Amino acid sequence: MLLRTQKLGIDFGGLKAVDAVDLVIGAGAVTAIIGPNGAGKSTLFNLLNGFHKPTSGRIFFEGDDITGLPSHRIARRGISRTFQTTRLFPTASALENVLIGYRMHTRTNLWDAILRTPRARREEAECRDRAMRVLEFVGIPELAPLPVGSLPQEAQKRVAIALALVSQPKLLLLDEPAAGVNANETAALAELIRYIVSSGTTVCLVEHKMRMVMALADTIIVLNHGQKIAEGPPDQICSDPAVIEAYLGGRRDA
Amino acid sequence: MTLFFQQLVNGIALGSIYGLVALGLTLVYGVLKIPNFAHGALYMVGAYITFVAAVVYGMGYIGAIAVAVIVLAGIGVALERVVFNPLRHAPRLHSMIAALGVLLFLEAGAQLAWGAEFRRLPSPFSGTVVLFGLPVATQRLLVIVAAVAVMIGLSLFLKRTTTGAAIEAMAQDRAGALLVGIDTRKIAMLTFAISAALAAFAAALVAPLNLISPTMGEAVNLKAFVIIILGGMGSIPGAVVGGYLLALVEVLGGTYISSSFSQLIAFAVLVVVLAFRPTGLFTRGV
Amino acid sequence: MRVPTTRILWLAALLAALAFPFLTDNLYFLSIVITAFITAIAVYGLNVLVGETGQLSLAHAGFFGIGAYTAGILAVRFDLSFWLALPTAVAVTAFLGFLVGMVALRTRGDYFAIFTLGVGVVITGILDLWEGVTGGTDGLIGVPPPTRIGPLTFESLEAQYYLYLFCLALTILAVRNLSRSLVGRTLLAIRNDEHLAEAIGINVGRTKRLSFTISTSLAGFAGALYAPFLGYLGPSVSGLVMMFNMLLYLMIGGAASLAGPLVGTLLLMAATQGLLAFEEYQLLILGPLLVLSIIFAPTGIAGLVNRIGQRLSDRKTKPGPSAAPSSPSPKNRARPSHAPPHAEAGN
Amino acid sequence: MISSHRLLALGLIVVTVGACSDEASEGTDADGTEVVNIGFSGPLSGGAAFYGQNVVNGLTMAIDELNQAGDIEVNEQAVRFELVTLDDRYLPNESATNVRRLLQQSRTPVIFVPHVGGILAVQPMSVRPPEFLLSAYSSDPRILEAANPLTLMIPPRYDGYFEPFVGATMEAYGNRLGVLPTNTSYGRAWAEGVTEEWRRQGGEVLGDHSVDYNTTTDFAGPVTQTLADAPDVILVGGPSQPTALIVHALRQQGYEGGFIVMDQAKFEEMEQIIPRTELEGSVGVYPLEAYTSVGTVGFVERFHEKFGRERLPTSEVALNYFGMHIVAQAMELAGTVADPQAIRGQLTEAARQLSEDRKPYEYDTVTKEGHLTGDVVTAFIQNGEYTAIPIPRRSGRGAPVE
Repeated sequence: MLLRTQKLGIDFGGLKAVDAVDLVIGAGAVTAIIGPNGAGKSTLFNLLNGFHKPTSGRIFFEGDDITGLPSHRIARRGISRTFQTTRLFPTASALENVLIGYRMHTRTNLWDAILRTPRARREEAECRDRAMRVLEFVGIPELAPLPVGSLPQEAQKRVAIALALVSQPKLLLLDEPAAGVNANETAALAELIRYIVSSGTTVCLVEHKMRMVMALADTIIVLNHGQKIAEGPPDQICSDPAVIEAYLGGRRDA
Repeated sequence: MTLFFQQLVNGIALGSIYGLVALGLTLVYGVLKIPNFAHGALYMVGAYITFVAAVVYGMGYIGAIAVAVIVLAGIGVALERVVFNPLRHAPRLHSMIAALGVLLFLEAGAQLAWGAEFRRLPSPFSGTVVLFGLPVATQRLLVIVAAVAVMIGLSLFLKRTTTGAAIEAMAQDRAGALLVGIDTRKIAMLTFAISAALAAFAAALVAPLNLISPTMGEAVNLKAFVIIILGGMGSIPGAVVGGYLLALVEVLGGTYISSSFSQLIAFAVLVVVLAFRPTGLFTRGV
Repeated sequence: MRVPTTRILWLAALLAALAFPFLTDNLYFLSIVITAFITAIAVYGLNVLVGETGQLSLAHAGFFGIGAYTAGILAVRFDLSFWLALPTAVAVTAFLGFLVGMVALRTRGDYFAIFTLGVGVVITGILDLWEGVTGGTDGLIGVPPPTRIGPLTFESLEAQYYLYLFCLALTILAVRNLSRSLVGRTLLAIRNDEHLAEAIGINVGRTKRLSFTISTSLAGFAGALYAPFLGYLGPSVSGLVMMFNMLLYLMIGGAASLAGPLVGTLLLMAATQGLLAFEEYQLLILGPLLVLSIIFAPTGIAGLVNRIGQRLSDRKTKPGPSAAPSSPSPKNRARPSHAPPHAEAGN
Repeated sequence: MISSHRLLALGLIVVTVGACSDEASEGTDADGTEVVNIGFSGPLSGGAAFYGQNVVNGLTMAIDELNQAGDIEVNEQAVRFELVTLDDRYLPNESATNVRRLLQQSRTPVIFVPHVGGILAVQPMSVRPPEFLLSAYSSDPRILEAANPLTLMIPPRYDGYFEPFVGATMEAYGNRLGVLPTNTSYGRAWAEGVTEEWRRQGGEVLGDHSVDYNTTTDFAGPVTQTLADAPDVILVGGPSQPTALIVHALRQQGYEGGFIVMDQAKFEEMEQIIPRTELEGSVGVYPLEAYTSVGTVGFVERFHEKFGRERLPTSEVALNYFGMHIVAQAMELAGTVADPQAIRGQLTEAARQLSEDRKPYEYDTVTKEGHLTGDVVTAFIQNGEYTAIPIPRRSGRGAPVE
């Protein structure tokens, strides 16, 4: 068990976006979080990586209580994430976008930077090296020198994943990694996720594409109106009446 | 005690002006997310147009106000089209800097057109009335009554008409407004028109109490920013309440602390408030 | 092959700057260029915060004023040597910048801009009203020129010119090293997306405070050089006009570029001095110029030059068969043998 | 990076070499007549632009007269004057830059600066080569305290006004003084001087309510405060127009006492905004148009011919006009247009010799300290008429003559 939450909840001015959720993310597995629109999936991610401070409940990572830590400290503990919409620096190259992800493992300070000390140069080279290796890992080493803005959608997704991976996280949170890419590319991204897990990083993802989720996830957690309504392996979730009700009901509303 | 009540009236009159100017500023901010640093310059131009219409063309005071309001609405639209619309997808920083450019242009332009000397706008309401035993300048009363009427009118317009509702919708969510079929282009222009017209109206009301000069808008502009920050940027009741609050703090602070520092009070309040509430007084933190 | 070109350009600029006093005996030109050098240092400071970190501070001129007044007051009232007053002024400005930054950076975006606007007004107000120390509206009179150090004296304007040129060169070198380093990339990451930066483990709050402090230190450094050069200080050195000018120089020169602040400052200072006949209506031209440049050339002169340079070099490299196409499709490209399994799955 | 370090080293070497270089330059000539540039650095934009324009008008008028008459000859050569104006937006640091520019670009032997900040900022520059004569238009006594040998201070110093102003108003209205001047250091210095004198003459000084006349949106607040103490006389002053408004607001709230009006505000300009009845009981600078001497009448007439009837010939126009004529006369007497020391040396004689029609005021002396003085007259408005109050002459640097 890598991460565990206990009665985790947050409310925005009376609206309970996430309500007393208990969940467990097992090490080395793929956990998927699904649910209809507005179920609180992204808010849950924001709680896990510290963007939002929970109004109730606790979060434990590797047994330590990380509730209320600022997100950069949570990132340093080994939780990394991507965003629904890829937020990259369009005019910088893929390599330059990715290398900053290793920044938290470096110690270059202002004086190192201004005086270009050996440490500054060594760490810069190290960052570049790590970034290049991760770009190779996600399968796009040849795109390293190109500006990210000129890359196709799927390649940008890979750059974003590379950026999240370069810090060598223990847990990778992927927020709709396959949004906006076609079926072929979705399959390729699913392969990449499997490859990431096989190399030792635990993955938790929020995703709408059910076929991808079913094929990929070891455990699925279903949220509705901020509450966890089901949890289990894919085949069990498929036949869960509460889940079917939530999805059909949700669709009717929309 | 008389001093207190007299100062209260003065504060309310000043607050009415602050409120009107801040309203225009907060409207543009709320709808278009532009901190319009040129707003004070629009106020200044409004005063000059009133002056020209009243003194040069010999229109009545009321007629001159109407002319100024209409002309400034036009200038507001032009500003939106020429400057801010092309920048709507650019980083926020760019609109802010462009607004600074507009501010300097308008000030220099006013000096070219009307000279640097102080101008005085005569008002037919130059007398004094006695109110509960206090002598109050009629013009000051006019300021209060007219400003309150316009504030009420504006809020009715925003709440009760479909156009007003469209403005509010766009303030909430521009993309969403576009989806439900609101002509965001038209609303953006309208917002600027209303904002500039409000500035002109405020300037025309206050001009007979003070002097008109190319730099008259600078102090008011800074104060208006303080007000909308305090009131919550984009909040309409916030601008009105903030306007009165700041004016009262200034006038009473000037009375009971030191008049020298009264012009700095606004900024000191701003700095202190934001230090404790980084998103303003009346906004709910997210 | 563009890096050497850039270096040659910088070298040429430096040589020209070194030769300048020999080419003219006009002290007025010299003093304008010196003013531009000093202002450019402050603009480089503004660039760190606005250009690279993406935070619009309108208190920059205020910190310029604090640096200038600290150096001026130390020299006038305490007879402190320039070489002690200068570092003290920088330290004082940096410290105040750090304190203000702690509070100011709790706000974000537009709030930050307006908050710093308020800070700027308060600083000017204090310089104006604290008569006993600052000299009030009349200002501080009789700040002596830089005192001698070793064999070097700075009585003549030419000598001062080289001193200020040296300071500017030092600033550019430091800023260049900074922006190319991991620290500089960290700033850029924040400008690009604060949330993303936070999510990859960057302490955004601390880094922004660092950026703010660097920026104010440079403003203080420039201010502390300005005081002995001019010999006189008034509260307006920290005022809104100064603030606007710095912003104008930065945006027209090109934010987030190395040459931008210098090019913008030199060019616009020369232009404003050239608009002699239109003295009173300069702003009638500069205002719209700023608006137009924001709309049509948001990256400033440096951005334009870069774009042209890129296009030229693109044209040169395009015919080559080995050049990378501008929008490659990853699927068609050969993958290294150790590629992850999805490469096959994708086809 | 190695190259950068080398370059910096090279730069340092050049610093030492460059520091030794020298410059030399000489005056310019035109065909037949010699052209002499007269410098001006003052506010031509921003809040004080109108004031600056008035000063420029005074100088232009004098220069046009001199050029038209063509009667200034220096060393038997005809001289033509040209005015070079630079805007400093009332900012002393800009004045310093402008002065450098005037000296280098236009080689001006004389520079007019009409505000005390700018004057104090550039005074030290006047004695460094290239030297120049600083024509200072501000009534602040600190200009003389600097003991600068190349300054000509044109207007009467304001501290001479305190005693007669206080005496007249206290006698006429009573001994409670309200304080409501503008909040500049100039205004504060005035307030300090007047309140000190007021106490010395046995009066009571009420609360200080000075406000910034330029940035205050509505004066009602401080006006109400001042009146709450029931003053008999109120000290006001700043630019004429806002001063008039303050007087108006005070009258509107029922005030019936007198005013001490700082010399920055001019009655004739105030009367364009408010009726004279509201100024009843005010002491201040005597309006130029009320003078009846030949020089003044002629000046006023020529001014209106040149600039139209709506514009007012205020004292800043007249005194700078006057100053320019004295400087030109001194150049003729000194036999040089380029040596500020020599010109300065002839100022006293020039002021004495200047023909009556070029003297809008009865000032006839330039003191050792470089101050233009003479019989200064101020005005007390009583029963709607200007009554003259003479100011005693000063002898030298000390206190007013007793």
